[in-house]
Amino acid sequence: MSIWNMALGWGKRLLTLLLSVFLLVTAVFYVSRLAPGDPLVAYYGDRVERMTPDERAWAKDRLGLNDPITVQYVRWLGRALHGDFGISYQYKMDAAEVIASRAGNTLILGGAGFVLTFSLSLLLGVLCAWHEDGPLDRVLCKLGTAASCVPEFWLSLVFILVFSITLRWLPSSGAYSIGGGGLGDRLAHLALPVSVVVAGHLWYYAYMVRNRLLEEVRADYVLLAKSKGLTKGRVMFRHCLRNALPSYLSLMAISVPHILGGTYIVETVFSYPGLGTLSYESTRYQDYNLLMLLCLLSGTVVMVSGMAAQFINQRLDPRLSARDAAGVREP
Amino acid sequence: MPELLEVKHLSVSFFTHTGEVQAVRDVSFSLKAGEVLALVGESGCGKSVLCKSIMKLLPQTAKIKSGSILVNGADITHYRERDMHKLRGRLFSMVFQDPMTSLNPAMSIGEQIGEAVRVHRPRLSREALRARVLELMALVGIDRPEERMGLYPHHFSGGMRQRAVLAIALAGDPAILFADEPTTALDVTIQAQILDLLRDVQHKLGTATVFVTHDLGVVARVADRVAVMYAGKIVEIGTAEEIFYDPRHPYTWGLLRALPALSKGRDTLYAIPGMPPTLVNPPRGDAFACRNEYALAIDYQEEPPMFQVTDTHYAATWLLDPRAPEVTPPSGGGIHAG
Amino acid sequence: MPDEILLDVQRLTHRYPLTRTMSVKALDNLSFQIIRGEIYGLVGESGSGKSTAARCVMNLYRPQTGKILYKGIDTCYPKAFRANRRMLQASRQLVFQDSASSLNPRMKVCDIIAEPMRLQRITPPRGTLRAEAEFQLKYVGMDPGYLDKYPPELSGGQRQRVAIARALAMEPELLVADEPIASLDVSIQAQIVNLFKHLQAEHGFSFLFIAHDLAMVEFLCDRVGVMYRGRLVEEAPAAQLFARPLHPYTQALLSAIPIPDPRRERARRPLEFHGEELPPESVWIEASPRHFVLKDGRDER
Amino acid sequence: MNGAFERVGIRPLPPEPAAKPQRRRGAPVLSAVLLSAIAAGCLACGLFAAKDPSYMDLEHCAVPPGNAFWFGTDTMGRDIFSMIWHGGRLSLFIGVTAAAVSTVLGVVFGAVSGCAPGWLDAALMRLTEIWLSVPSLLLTVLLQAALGRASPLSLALVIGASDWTAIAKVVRTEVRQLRNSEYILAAKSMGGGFFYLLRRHLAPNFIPSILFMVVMNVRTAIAAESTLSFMGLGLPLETVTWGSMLSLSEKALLSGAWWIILIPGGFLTVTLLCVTSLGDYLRKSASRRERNL
Repeated sequence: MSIWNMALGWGKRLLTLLLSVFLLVTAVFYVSRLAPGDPLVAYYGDRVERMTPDERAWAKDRLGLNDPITVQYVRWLGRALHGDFGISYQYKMDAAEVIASRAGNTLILGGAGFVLTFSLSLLLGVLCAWHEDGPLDRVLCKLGTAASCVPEFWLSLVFILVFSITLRWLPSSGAYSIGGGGLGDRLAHLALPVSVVVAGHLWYYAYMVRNRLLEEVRADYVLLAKSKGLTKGRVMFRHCLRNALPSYLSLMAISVPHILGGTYIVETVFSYPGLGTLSYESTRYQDYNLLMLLCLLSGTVVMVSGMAAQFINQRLDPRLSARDAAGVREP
Repeated sequence: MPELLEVKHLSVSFFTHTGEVQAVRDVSFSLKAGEVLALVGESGCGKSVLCKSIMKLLPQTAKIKSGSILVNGADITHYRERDMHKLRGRLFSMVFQDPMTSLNPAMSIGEQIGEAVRVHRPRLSREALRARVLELMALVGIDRPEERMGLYPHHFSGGMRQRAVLAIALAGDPAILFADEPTTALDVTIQAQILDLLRDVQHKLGTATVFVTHDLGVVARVADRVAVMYAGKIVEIGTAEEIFYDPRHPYTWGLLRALPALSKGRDTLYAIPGMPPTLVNPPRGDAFACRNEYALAIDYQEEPPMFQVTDTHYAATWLLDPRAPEVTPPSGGGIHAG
Repeated sequence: MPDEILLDVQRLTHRYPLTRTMSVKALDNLSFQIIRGEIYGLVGESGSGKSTAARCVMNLYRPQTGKILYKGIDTCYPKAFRANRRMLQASRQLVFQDSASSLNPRMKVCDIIAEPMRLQRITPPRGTLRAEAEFQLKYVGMDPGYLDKYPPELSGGQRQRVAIARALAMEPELLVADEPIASLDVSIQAQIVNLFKHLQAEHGFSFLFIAHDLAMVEFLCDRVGVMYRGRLVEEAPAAQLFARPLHPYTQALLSAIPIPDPRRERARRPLEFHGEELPPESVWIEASPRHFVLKDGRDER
Repeated sequence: MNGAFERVGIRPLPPEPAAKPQRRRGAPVLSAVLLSAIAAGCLACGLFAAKDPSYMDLEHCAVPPGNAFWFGTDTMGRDIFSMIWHGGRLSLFIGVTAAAVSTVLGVVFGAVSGCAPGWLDAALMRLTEIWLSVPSLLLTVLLQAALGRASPLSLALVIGASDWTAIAKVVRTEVRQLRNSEYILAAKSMGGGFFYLLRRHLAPNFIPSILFMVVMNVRTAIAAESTLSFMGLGLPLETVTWGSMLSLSEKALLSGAWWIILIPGGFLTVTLLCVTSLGDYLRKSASRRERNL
């Protein structure tokens, strides 16, 4: 397969990606306007209730909400293509700016959760696979299944109840104390939300690693590797883990949006000022422009991470790159 | 000549959720340095389990129930994993049935062979390692080894992969090579090449070989001695000549008669009636009795012991008991020399 | 009475696409005929295209070019196939190599055997479908007690018998068996081959037997075609082919089979065949009556 | 002993003792018992939880568990004990209905995609990807908005409609795999049409492998309902479910009324655990059967 062909393949994928994001955005645009509720509330707050019909009409006109949906859509799309995503009704600021001001917090929370989840799950997965069916493996499996059943919001509540209210060890809300505070303060505010994020996802991935490794351990080539005289550790790490790693990495790539998106609930419970609370508010109060931009963002993250996963798989796994060049045998 | 490998009354069982599967039942045999012993039998007779249990490559559900395994006089029956990996590769190594799955698909051939060399000689320099890998690849008849070192298994055909597996098995200069149906998954023409290769290598290096197969033709080509297995037991063991030209066990007669080459011009092929028994509940007495037209009443009661025919030839059938009636083996039951 | 040709395969070519631009040629101008009532063996090593040929004959694959005439009907031509669908589906039956995957693991033996009759809406001659299944099962030498078992509970040989019973329930005129004994043990192989021979003698169906085991082919078949890389390199009556193979590939193939006789076997040196590609200008000639061989066109000149 | 050495030839074997029916290892007995107890309690709640779950006894707000109120009352003075059982009924109903909806959607979508020609299959799979790329909470909110007022049934439909992709993917892969298996080829060559193949051959083979996903979907749906109601995006406060009970927890946190959080949440978690272990068991026994085939 030549470089040209490869470029062609990726170009095609990029095109479908753009198309998918476009479809997604269109669908969300139309569906969100079907929802009952009054976007004016987001902009004018309580004043809306005291408005006369004329004032309402004027206000709607000012926000461009009187035109047919398709006209609104075309206008939005035209502006969006120029990088103008409109203003957030609630914050009365550029939607992009609102998001930019919150994105950092979510990235810190999600990023910390992501790194911890994946390093811990790799560790746990290898540990379980090593002691397959032993007491440690069984206990961990049971514990993990139990932990993955607890709904995130409830776990957050219990954590707050235990660590903030009863023990008073850690703060229960926000990203930092009012009036700033140093790194320690930030970390203290992060501790509970991050542990909920990790607890919610950890076992799913650890179990995946465990099963993937065991699949490799049962493969025939392990017998040959053992009969060479390799130790169990060498077989496990040099052969099994190495073969399981590409699929684990691509799984990591796919789950970027899952873990980032999973912060949604946690952010709301802990009143953590991130994109999660933002998207919760924007759906609740029909803050259309903000909602659209958030959807665009999350759609892009999902699709890009999907592509990254495919890329990782193809580059790291010689079996797959061989399939591309199938038919070429025996030089 | 001292015995290189001695297996005494070995029994191996698998403990599954359907019960205990007695895969190997009271097997004894020995192997001298440099000789080729063929283990013949139908699938499920325990021949492959026997090899893997000697190398301790069986899954955790399998247990050695009784008996002992001696290598160079040392008892390795109760060796743990950490003792075993020092023996594997150097004392004995194995070639597996399916070359398509027995190589790591994500590692280049050169790397896999190199790893096998390095295990036993960790202080080898890079150049020396490379030279040794090339030497091994040339030994097993892989042309242009320099080019092919960096290739992955999927670039290779079945025959080539089996050569690579053989190179890996030979990397540590093992004293014993277990070859578990190494040619079954290959085409006949490739099988012939691999068999010749095995024989050449065996002559060159003097590696004692245990060759597992179900094909008597292959046995005739490679084996010095033959052990016939049925339902987890060795029922007859002897030199190749003795087994082919003077078989004593009715099962061996049946196997030889069932060869289509020997039914030329006949209307029907000879077929051993019935099916092999399950090893969950092996029948009482001789497991082969219910398929054996020469069965004696005692076969259904009591397991036959090994009767000695010559110094090298033993068979487990009551027909060899002095009290048994005289039975003429069926024509085709032994191939007449000449 | 002149031999009636039941199946006439003409210049069949089939490619498997690999990528958009590459493909593998599985069949290359394959032609052969099966006469009513004969057992035709197709042998070759893996990748020679013999299974593809069987599947084309059974209309499971559509060849790119070429014709398959069954009783004079071109079955590759969709219109002709549709017009004769019921006859074609009933009178040609297939037995696969791997009985573990060709029988639905979640169906009982009696349903498996009765399936073709149910599909073709044939009134069973012995009353009920179950009675018919029982008869067929006994016919292939199995106890009726197995009727209510599931395939995973049976041994390989028993499963293959069930597959044969299913095929025979339709009283086929052409039976195609794609490596039916390759996954069985030697002693069971002999049982199944005997069964085939016995059934063929009794029913008189034509039989396309595909195998890589030459010894069994020699025993069972009337005529044998040898395939190499999608082409037929030699075709002759079985006895003649095994006594006097002409094509170097056939010779290599025959000499590669080990003989179960230590003294003779060790003294022997198998022939090798190095013709990687068959020259395209090869010609198909009749070397002796009914014995055809593919000759390198360049030798002739 | 002469008789013993008489030649008798082949004798039929005594019939093998029939295999003993064995107890399946690792059957989740405890989970099954607990789950049936909870389900029975919810169904028969009228019999023993006599108090009206929606009655607000404003004189007894946030009373800790005691003799009068076994599980205490919430901040609005409602009796938690009867809320648990009445609300559980609704939660379970939503879970089961949503799982049924997602199963039907997933199986239809997956089967069509699995049997369709390549281009259609690719298009359908792209569609599921797009579907997946909308954050699930957002998706349910949008769907809910499109359906109009929130009621238990509409919420179940919404949750079901947002959660069918996993089943669709599994069904599609299974169908693709089975489609090339030899017994399908055999049935085809005997003249079996598409619906015959689907009914007799495909469905019996993929049903066991999706059964556990269905059970897991019940779990996801119960969890989703409680999360949505907790966040105020699902059912209103007056409709009692385990989730809506928990939406009062912010006030409860301030007053340290642990029972308002721990008791409904505990029931919810135990139910989810039981459903999960049942699902796990189903998956294990399905894969064990696969290995035995």
